[in-house]
Amino acid sequence: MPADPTITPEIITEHGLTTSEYDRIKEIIGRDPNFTELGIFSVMWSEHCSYKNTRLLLKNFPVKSPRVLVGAGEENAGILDIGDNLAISFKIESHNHPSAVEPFQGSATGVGGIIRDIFTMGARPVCAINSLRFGELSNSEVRRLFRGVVSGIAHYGNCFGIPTVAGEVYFDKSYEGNPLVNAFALGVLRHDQIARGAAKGVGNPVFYVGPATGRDGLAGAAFASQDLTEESAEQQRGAVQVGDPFMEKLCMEACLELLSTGAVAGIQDMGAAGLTCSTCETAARGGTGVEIDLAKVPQRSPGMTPYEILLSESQERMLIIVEKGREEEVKRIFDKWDLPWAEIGSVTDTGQMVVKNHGEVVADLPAAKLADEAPVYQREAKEPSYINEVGNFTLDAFEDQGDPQETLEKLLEWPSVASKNWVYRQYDHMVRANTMVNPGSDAAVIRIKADSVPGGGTGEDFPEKLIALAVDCNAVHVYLDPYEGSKAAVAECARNLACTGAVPIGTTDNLNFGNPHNPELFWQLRESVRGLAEGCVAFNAPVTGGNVSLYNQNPDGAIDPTPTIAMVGLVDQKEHVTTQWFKDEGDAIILLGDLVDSSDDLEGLGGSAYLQVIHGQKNGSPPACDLTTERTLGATLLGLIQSGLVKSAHDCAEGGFAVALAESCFSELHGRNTPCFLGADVNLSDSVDIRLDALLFGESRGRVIISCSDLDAVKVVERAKLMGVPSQRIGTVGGDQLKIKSSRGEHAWEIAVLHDLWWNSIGNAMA
Amino acid sequence: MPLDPWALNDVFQGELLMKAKVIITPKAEVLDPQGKTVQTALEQMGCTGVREVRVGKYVEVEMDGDHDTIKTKLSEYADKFLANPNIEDYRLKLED
Amino acid sequence: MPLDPWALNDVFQGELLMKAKVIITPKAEVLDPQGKTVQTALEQMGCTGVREVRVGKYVEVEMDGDHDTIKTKLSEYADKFLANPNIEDYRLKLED
Amino acid sequence: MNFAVLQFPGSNCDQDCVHVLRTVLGHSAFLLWHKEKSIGDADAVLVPGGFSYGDYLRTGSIARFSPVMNAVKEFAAQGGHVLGICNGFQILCEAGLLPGALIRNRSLQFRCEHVYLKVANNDTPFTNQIPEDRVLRIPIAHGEGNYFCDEKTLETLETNGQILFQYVDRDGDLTDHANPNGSLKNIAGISNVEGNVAGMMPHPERASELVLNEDDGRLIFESLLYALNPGLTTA
Ligand SMILES: Nc1ncnc2c1ncn2[C@@H]1O[C@H](COP(=O)(O)OP(=O)(O)O)[C@@H](O)[C@H]1O
Ligand SMILES: [Mg+2]
Repeated sequence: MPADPTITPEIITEHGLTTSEYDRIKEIIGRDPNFTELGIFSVMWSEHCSYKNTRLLLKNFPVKSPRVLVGAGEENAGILDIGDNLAISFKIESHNHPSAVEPFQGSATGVGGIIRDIFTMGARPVCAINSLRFGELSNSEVRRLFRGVVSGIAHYGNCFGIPTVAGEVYFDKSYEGNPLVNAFALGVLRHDQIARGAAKGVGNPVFYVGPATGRDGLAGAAFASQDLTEESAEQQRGAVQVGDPFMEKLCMEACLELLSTGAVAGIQDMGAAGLTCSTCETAARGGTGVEIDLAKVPQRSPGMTPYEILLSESQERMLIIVEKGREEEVKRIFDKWDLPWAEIGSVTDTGQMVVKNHGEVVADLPAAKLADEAPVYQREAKEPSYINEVGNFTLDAFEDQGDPQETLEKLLEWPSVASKNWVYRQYDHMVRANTMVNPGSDAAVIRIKADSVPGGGTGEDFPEKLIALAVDCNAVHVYLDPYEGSKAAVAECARNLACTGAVPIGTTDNLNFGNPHNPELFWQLRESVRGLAEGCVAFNAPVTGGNVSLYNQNPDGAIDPTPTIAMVGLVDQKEHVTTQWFKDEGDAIILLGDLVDSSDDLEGLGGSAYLQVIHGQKNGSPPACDLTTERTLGATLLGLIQSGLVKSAHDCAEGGFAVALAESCFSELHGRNTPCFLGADVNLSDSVDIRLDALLFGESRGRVIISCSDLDAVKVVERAKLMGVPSQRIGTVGGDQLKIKSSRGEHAWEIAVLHDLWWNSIGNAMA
Repeated sequence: MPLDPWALNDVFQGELLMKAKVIITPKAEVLDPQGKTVQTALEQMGCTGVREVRVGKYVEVEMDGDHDTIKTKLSEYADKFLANPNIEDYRLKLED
Repeated sequence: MPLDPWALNDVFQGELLMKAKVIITPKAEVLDPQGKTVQTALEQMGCTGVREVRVGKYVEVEMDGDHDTIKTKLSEYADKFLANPNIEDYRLKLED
Repeated sequence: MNFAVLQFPGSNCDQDCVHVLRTVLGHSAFLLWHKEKSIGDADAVLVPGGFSYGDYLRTGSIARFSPVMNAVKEFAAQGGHVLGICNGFQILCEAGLLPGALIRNRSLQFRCEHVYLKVANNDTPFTNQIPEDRVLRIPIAHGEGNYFCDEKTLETLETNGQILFQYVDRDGDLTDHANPNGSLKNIAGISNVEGNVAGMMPHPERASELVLNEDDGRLIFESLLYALNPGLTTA
């Protein structure tokens, strides 16, 4: 075994620690750390584990509601009460840099990591969603990453047996070389099944379960906490983590079985910073100490140093603190599932994390200080110069479109707007037999039944629950106005839930930004968090956890700031579940919300898909997002749905009114290669003072296209108005064309043609 | 389409046809869950004495050209396409 | 447990440690969608002259025992487990 | 009736089958761990979908050596009814209980979508309740569902009426477009010569309740129940 290097200023820098941080370490432990200890500090104090640059910002998020059983930051994931003694646990997490280096394994292990976070809480994972960003598909390297990431997610989720029920994918040059892979998982449990990641009970043995530790993913947390450069990527290439979903499935089943015995005092997955993070965090939470001996840790590669064993991010491993005297139960259950396990240490009362190797102490650090006393920074923020330019943008230079024919086709074909079936058909979205609304509508809906809870399905019963999920973020809008754009991301998520018949109950966010040391990028982050926080308050959907991924840049600069928002809602009754597709010939089409926001000089075209696709411009102030209006809209729509009046509901987002209307005309695929269409005949000729391009393709907020039976139309419009939501009947469902009459003329498209462009666009690009 | 072994006129038309083999294996330090699972399965079936199993891929390419050209060509494509350099090693073997 | 390359005393304890290779290929009459795709991809990338590609598996087994025992053992397991005779052929190769 | 639903490490549709049998159809069903050596008092065996042993090496190749499979073979030899779904179909082929093999989809991609199925033989324990000419709509979810067998086997399958389900389009026509994986003759499910063991790639258990938008899959379970006891009525 090679001797540890002596600590030099270079080594400290390589570990991503500043001189003052190093001084602080010395102050905390009262001496110089050895090399292993330095490694431990470096990962624990990385942005990924300590949130040192964002902790102060995150304090602004609302985190409480009567439903919150475990709040943000307390444990691996938050937990919300959903009634009848049931609860859900969910969280989103990024695996951006590993996916840039090795797309298949990077995304696969991202899924594996988030699933582990969920079952560590004692919950049975029941569905997954994801949010992805890539460069433009015309670039072959982008296609390689896209293909790899999607098949990696599919591989892990499908094999593990979790349905991937929703997601989003955008393509924009800013993500070239630095794709975003954000994976979300949700699990279900009873209130009394909540498990804790605390090392409780002095003298309790500490177990390691799962496959042997190798040199994979060495210091991945640190890697995620610096700019993605050719050098850092190269370094990481030598240490790619390989996921084993089969192993994780066994590990989950065994852990859930073990948790039900009551023999577990604490449980924690080994995610970022592996053994290091799990031991010191459990000790910190338990207010105890932990002592382990690395010689007892199963090892895959010969001659691993303590430094390597502690910092390895080998996948599918768990740390379990067992009630003393009940070791046999652990062994019996893990043997049943043919899973490797080892007793590696015990809980102490010293408050220290003591790591030995063959009896010799290699690290001896105060656990609580290590976990909780990372430095906290208030970074400098400065409004970027481009913001001014954006504010000065006007439409004067662009002539209004006389003929929208081709524009709609181009928008539907634009990969960010086009159908994502090439992606979700690779994901098993139906396993566990709970998926009521499959990918393709505004939000997914799954039911929670007896076998969704750990140990469930053996007779006992509870009323079925319906959970809706959506993930959204229009990062171009966030780039152009981080505050408004971020509010809008939350509002869009909530709107998608409302369209599906759900009331939001909680949020998890993934802040994907650039380097926080750059004041302009930090400003984006600060403004964005401000918007997100207000949004979550408005919808009474507290943040229950999330993830921060900074340093997302390529040599050309930072990515568009991308605060991915995933929101979870409850549908009260199965009759309320609503999809976006028109249902019957002759139904009335009603628009809730104003056609165009009259206070917006750009009439909704700022930052729109239309400007990007047709005019090659990523510019203009995006439409403002009024949270009160959005909340009223959501409540009204929900009321209409619950009264049984609404047959379909679809919100307007990228591509505006025309795109949303077209999407409502394409049904969910009835079966393989078998689309169903229902056309629409819409009259907007009253809107004489609005530009035609803004009318059709503007992205003003707060608009939903619904359909209802002809007889109910008047009632729906009246009720909406009564609630303070502008609303009007704009047309009728039927035929095989999409017809829009405007003050400028009549426009018509064959639905089959539009569908073909929209449905096959990504598949064709990937062929 | 499988090659008709009797259609040797390809060769007589002045071109050479060779079979190249690319053996792709997971890198030594990379986890090979498949190999591990196969190893356990072998043991459980009673196949004793197995110390390690690694599972890789075997790609057989039949192509026109002489030894050297094929070697150069295939190495290039093995590097950038057939094998994933992040997690795999490969060996190229040509007939003869 | 992975083999420690320095722990050669295994061999000195009177046992032999050998590396066996099992090459598993799709039978000629079986459609090989992977091979077909690789072939198309190679062509699209500009790798000309490819006549056929077949993709199979490569299993490397390190096990204790002498040449003959290993050969007998592994043939048995290759027959009944490592390869599926309905769709695959295999070849067994022992070091030396 | 009482069903044994096998549970291998990596099975993940086991619970779904139990749910349909118990909650939807009102029969009893139990999970049978792969290390068990007997199928107990089960009236029929279901081999569920999933990724047994991670699908490593070949789908189903390791699961078929599990101790429980010997019991299943004995049960089948005595005429007991066995239905393999998806990974279960793959396992039954590997175990030699069904002819042929399931190889990689020709798209090389996993496919999860609804497909249409034609019932090629309505007179079997797995199809007897399905009206003639009825096109079923049931989801698939697999990466290796491309059915292959040699010509001679195919001939026997055809002559003996062993082909149960074929992928068709919505109108019931056998087209290449309707074939999601490249299967020979669009084969989606087959039985053994005796007719008591069957396998199919589509997932009837995911299409047995209208809340999941489709209940055509129920007909397959109802057929099996009828075969086990024609006097039974289902919930
Ligand atoms: N990566 C993905 N995985 C699964 N489903 C996806 C993915 N990307 C998009 N979808 C699904 O496609 C549909 C359309 O997505 P999107 O255009 O983002 O919808 P919206 O604009 O309503 O938010 C949604 O049902 C979404 O869940
Ligand atoms: Mg939407």
